[in-house]
Amino acid sequence: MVVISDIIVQGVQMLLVLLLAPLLTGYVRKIKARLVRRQGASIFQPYRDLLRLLRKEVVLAENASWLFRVTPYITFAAIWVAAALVPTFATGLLFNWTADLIAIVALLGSARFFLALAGMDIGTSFGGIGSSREVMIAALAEPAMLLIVFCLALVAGSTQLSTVSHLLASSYVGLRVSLGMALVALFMVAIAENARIPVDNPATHLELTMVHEAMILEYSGRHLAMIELGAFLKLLLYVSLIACVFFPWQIALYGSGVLSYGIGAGAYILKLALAGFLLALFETATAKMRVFRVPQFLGAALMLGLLGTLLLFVSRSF
Amino acid sequence: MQMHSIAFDISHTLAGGLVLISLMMLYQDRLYSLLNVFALHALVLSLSVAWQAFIQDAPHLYVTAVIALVFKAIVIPVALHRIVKQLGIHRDIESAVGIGPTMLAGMGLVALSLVLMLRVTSDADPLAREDLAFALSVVLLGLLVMVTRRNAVSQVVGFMSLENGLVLAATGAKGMPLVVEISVAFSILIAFIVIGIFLFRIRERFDSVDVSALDDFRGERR
Amino acid sequence: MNLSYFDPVTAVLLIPISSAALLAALPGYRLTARLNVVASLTTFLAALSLFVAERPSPGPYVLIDDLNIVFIVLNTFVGFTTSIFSASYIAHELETGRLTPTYLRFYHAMYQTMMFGMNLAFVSNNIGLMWVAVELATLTTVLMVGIYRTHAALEAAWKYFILGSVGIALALFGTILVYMAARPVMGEGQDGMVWTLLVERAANFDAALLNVAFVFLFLGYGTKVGLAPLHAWLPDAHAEGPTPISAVLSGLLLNVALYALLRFKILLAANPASIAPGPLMVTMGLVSLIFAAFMLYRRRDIKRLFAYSSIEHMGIIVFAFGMGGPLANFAGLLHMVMHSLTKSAIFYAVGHISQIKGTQRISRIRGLTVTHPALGWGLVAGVVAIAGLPPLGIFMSEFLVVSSTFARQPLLAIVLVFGLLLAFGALTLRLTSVAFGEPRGSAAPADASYIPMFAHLALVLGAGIYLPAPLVVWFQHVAQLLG
Amino acid sequence: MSAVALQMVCVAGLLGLAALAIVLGRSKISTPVIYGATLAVSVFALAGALRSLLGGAADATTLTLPVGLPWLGAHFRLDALGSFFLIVINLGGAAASLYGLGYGHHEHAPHRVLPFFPAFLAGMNLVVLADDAFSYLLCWEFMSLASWALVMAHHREPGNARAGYVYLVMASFGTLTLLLAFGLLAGPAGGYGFAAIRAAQHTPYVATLVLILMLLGAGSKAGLVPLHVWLPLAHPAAPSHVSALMSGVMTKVAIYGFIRVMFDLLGQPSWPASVVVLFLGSITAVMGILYAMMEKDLKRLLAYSTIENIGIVFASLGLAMAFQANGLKAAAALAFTAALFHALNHSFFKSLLFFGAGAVLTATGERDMDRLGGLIHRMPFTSFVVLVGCVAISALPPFNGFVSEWLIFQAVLQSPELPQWALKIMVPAVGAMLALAAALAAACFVKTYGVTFLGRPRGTTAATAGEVDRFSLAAMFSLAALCLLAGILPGLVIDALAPVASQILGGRMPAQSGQAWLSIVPIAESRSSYNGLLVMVFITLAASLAVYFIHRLASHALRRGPAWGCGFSDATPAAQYSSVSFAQPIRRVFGTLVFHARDHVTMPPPGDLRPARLRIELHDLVWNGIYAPIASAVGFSSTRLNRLQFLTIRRYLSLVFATLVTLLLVLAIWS
Repeated sequence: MVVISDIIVQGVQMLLVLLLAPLLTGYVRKIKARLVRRQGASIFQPYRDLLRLLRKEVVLAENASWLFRVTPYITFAAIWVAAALVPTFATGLLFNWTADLIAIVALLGSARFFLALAGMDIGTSFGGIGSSREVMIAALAEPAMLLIVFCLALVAGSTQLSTVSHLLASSYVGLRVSLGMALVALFMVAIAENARIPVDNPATHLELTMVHEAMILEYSGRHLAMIELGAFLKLLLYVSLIACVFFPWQIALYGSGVLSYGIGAGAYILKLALAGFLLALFETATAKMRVFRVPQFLGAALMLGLLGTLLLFVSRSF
Repeated sequence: MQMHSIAFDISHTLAGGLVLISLMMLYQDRLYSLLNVFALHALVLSLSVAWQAFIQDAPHLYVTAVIALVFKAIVIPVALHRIVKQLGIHRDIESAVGIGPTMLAGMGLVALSLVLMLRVTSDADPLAREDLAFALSVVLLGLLVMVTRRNAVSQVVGFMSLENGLVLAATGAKGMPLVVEISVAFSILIAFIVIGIFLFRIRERFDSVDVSALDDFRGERR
Repeated sequence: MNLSYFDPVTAVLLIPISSAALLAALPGYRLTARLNVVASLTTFLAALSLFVAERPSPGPYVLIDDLNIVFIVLNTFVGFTTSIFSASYIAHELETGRLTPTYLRFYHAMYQTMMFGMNLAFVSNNIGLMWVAVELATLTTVLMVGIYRTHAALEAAWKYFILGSVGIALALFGTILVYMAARPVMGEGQDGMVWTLLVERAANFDAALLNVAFVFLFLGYGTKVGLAPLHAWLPDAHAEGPTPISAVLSGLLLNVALYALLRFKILLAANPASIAPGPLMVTMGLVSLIFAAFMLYRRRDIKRLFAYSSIEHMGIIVFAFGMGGPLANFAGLLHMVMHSLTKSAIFYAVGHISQIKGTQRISRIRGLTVTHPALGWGLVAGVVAIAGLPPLGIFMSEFLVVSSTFARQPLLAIVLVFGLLLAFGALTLRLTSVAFGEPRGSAAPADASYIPMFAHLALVLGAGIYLPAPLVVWFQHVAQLLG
Repeated sequence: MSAVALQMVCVAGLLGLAALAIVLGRSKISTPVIYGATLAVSVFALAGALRSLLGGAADATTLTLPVGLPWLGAHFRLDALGSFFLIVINLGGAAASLYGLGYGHHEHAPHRVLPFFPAFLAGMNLVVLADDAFSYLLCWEFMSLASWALVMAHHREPGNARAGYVYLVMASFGTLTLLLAFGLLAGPAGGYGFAAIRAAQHTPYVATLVLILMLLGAGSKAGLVPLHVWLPLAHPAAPSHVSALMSGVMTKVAIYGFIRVMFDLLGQPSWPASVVVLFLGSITAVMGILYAMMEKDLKRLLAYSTIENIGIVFASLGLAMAFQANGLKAAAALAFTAALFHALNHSFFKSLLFFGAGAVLTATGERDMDRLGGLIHRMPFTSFVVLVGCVAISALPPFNGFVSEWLIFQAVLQSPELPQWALKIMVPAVGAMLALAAALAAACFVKTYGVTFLGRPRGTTAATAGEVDRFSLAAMFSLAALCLLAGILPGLVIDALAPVASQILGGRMPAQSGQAWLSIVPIAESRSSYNGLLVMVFITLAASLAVYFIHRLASHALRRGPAWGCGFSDATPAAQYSSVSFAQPIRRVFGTLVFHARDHVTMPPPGDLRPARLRIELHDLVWNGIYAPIASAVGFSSTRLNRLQFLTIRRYLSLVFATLVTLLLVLAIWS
């Protein structure tokens, strides 16, 4: 019985993220458009894009290898699994213990790995630009991410997201400087990982400034759809990660009733909306930076993470 | 006892004389005079050896004395004279180190040998002790001559005076076996050297017939 | 000869000297070469019989004890293998006309005389006699170094001769001093020079005299051991003489001088009041090691290279004996034996190589393992051994020296290791250029005699892995003897 | 027959094979015979080692042979630690032999490889088995010597002679330092047996010295920065299956030596020591992978990445030391197990990758990645397994590389338990360094795989390459399978490693076999857990689900056309991103600091048809800073001293004279 419900909850979450992901992106785009006084496309535009892409034929470069064709699915799968493991509206999901936060980061890493390979596969210089810059950014983002994880683990005594949010939600941890730092750092990392302004511009059409877009330049049709969906999922994942770790309010604790699940879901939607709005606000407020300013940006995140950790030691030692 | 002290004095004088002559060698700056001084050196040596033979009544030492007299005091110097003539070695010795420093060094060496030998507990009979002190200084002075003189002939002379020191020590050591054999062996050695000098036409130094060829034949700069 | 009257000691002395006379008389190359081999073999067998034959009680002139048996057997063995090598080597020299039959006759006679001199030095119980024997051996080698009559050879011989004679003189003076120190105790005459008696009563000798004596002996015999800075004669003598002589020089003559040193070290050790010779030997050993190691880097002549490596190893050995103690002494003995075998093996290889390539210049010899696999790999094995790599014998001795030293004198051990590494670097640098790479120089097939080289290497390998227990016990005993 | 005796028999067999190889020489049959036999022996030894590790290897078996040091004899011992490393060695050996069965046919000088290959394996086995200082060092140096001979196998190729030389000198340096260490441990009495050393009490002074010496000795063999310089020269110079052995296995033997001495012989480690090890390890990890990132030679890149992995292992060992020094058994066991696990994994995927490099080499004759490309079309199987290797070494789930790194991070997360402030503050930084190294590794292997196998061929040889023989493929596939298995069933490996940990540390990780769904739990489930199997299953499910729906709903239409590339479709293959250009962003970020990297662009004036040129200068600071000065110092002093060769006899005499007078003076003054 319990197992059944667990499976149901897990399944609900997986579907939920899959469905909500494009919506979030569309929502963010909409807000951005409104903030610059444009009408903007409807927030359901991403769904339409996906469907259109799915209907279109795939144009494949002559020397594209099997890897190029497999990558979209692998990427999508990895990100989806990762997203499914992050508690969104409820903790104690059935498969939470299959992977902790580090593993989730690593899953995203493997998605990126294959995408970067795909960028190299056709053998155009743009793919190379994209891949090389993507891996550079990732190389800087991952240590920062690990330090954030470290900071959280010090507070919650675990890297198990479910446990973390459970703990932060239930017991009163108190407001900590280092958590704040970790939040800022995580936000910066999320910006970088999701190729948002100021690190990268998802909507750019100037190739030389592209990172993520350049990498997938050769993709079309259903492959592109998969990749796009993956990107949407990734954004959602990071938002819900921030939400479940730092703002776990009203998240349904394991084994609580259907009602609380409903409340959790509602709260989750609200969080998404808020986060999306803030993201859009931030993006419109800032300008894209040069690629080689990114290291400083992420270096700052790294420093924040380290500082947070050390501060924790200090505060713990008393 | 009386006899002993006289014996002691005489042999002491002779040995001291050897040291003195070695020092004289140090400040010779002409080949012929050096050779003459060396002849004198050998003569004094033979005298002291003979005296040792007398007081130790060890007749075999007379052989050594005779060898010293005939071979070193007469044959070798003459031979060297002729070599100098034949090879046309110019007469004055150019020394690596100036005469003055050499003399000082010589003094220092004598002092050193005295210091070393006077540590010897005197139950070794004084005669032997003094003798050894002088012998040691003669040896060191001989080496000094070899080291400071650039000229082959004078280096031979230095070596021979060194060897005189050895003979002095050997004969001073009462009842030491093989002394004669050793002196003979050394005379042969010296003969070899002299012949070698003559054979290889060595003018300036022991090293080589001509200086320029020197480096080639270290096999390294070929 | 009737075995009951067979006396190994006389045999070891008599066979070489008589065959020397014979060889001087006999004409013809083949015969003399063969005879040379036979004589060396019989000498070796006689030396082996020293084990079984009951030892003569130490007389005024002859002494057989554990220490010198090691040396004698090693000496005669290497003499034997070298004579085999020399046969094939000299044949080639005759073809190329570098040597004429008359000189050859002289050569073989001298070879045996040298063996005689060395054996005499080993067996002699009388320090005067030992001195005479060492000098005899030296003079014969002088003559053989100069045998090619080339300017270089003559010069090398001359240098060897002069420095040698000075060494002779110093050693003799030391000997006299020892006698003087002994006389008050031993009384006059023969006894004052008989080593066994000296050691028995050394405790009452005059310490100050003994000290001075040891300084002279150390320098005198040290000149022959080739300790820096007394080494000057050694590289040229090795490089310019015939290669068998280089092998004998490195493998044997150095040991003779070393043996003399050890005898006097024991003598000094027996006298508590005298200075300990250890520090002196350790210092000189390290100086020689490091100096030779540096010199190895600039060598262009392959024989000179290995001559310097001999200096280096003599340094190690003297260091080990200077450190003293059972482990270090054992290591020193082992190292000496291994070095003799290895170094002569290397010279066998080098001799053939330089004959084939017609040069001793390292830069003109390349890729030996390609053109002459046997010689090339033999050389590689030899250098690997001499550089102290396992599983060959020298590794064991170096292991013992270094580890035992580090526990007692860390700083010394570090200096030692530094020197070892330095020498290793130089040797392997040359090895890689000579044995590997694009072949250079003539690839003519070698009519070489590989048996001696590989026999030595096999022995070294065996010793590195397994030392027979009796040998070990015996070495340990000798090590205790050395104090 | 005791386990150790069994192993010794295998070793004897290997040595016999070496002798046989010498006898066979260049004959045709020698290659299959030797490699086949080594394969058989290695598998046999592997089985024995597995049995002794899994079948309660807590009780060590010993064997004494009457060889080696006479009064000591050669002691051999097989315990849990030894068994584990024997597994690593013989697994690598078996794989290399299998690979060699095919690869060996392309060998133009088999008589220079075949005798030393079994000898090398034997040497490595012996090092692990040796139980006294002398035999240990003897086997250690024998191993180095055999591998040196293998490095010199292709001695005619330019640079190999130098590689061999540097390798040999560094190896001998390492051996001498180990020799000093053992001399110190054995003490003046010369108790060289490991049992005696274990029993003896060691003062902190000794412990410190031994740590330094071990870091120098074992570190130089393992390739710790700055002692790594020989590694990227020597490993690529050898034939590829030997490179695999050297990188994948021999470095592990060095790690074994470090563990044996620091954890086993020396007893309780001290925490300052762990600081040193942590520092060196993390520096090595980052430096190694940065070097690799800058490299364009395929095999040398792999060698540098070996340095990185060694750094990771050492950092993890440092953690273990830190925990052990503070008596935190569980955490120590975690870090230690992670280290061993990573060592094992590295032996898997590094061998695999070197095999792949060898396959590329045989197919194209190229090691320079910038002349390769597009091999995925020509060598499908090779490129597939190499992809597996790249994913594994980049520490990405669900493969094995990730698991060990995950365990290491878990150990890092235990650092708050440590009382010392230095460690508290250091360990997170080390964790960040390791994460950086892992991310850079991913970047590096994207570059490696992307440039070598993807894109369009940059040269004719790459365009006409063909798939390699089936033995090589078999070896590579088996290793790839192992990478996956160890990744999805890590619990088994961890449990297998438990006896080692408990033998060395006296503590172990919680048993994983009991966990539901075969997931692994380093400390407690509430803390953290990972389940490779389920992740694997989920990904496959999700992917297949996606595929299914896509193919149900979406259009199947597919058209091949020229690459778009924003219009530059007909660009020449030379216009692709090369390894150098791929590394450019990371070079911009790290290179200026680490390599003093400078890019010089010479842009011709407008209208000039000459191509623009980009010149990149990199400086190996370690070499320029440490080794070049030493070399020049030696050269200088030897040149100076060499003047003594050219003196006149009179000068020589004065040397003698001076010595005499000095000694006499000393005598006069002292005595």
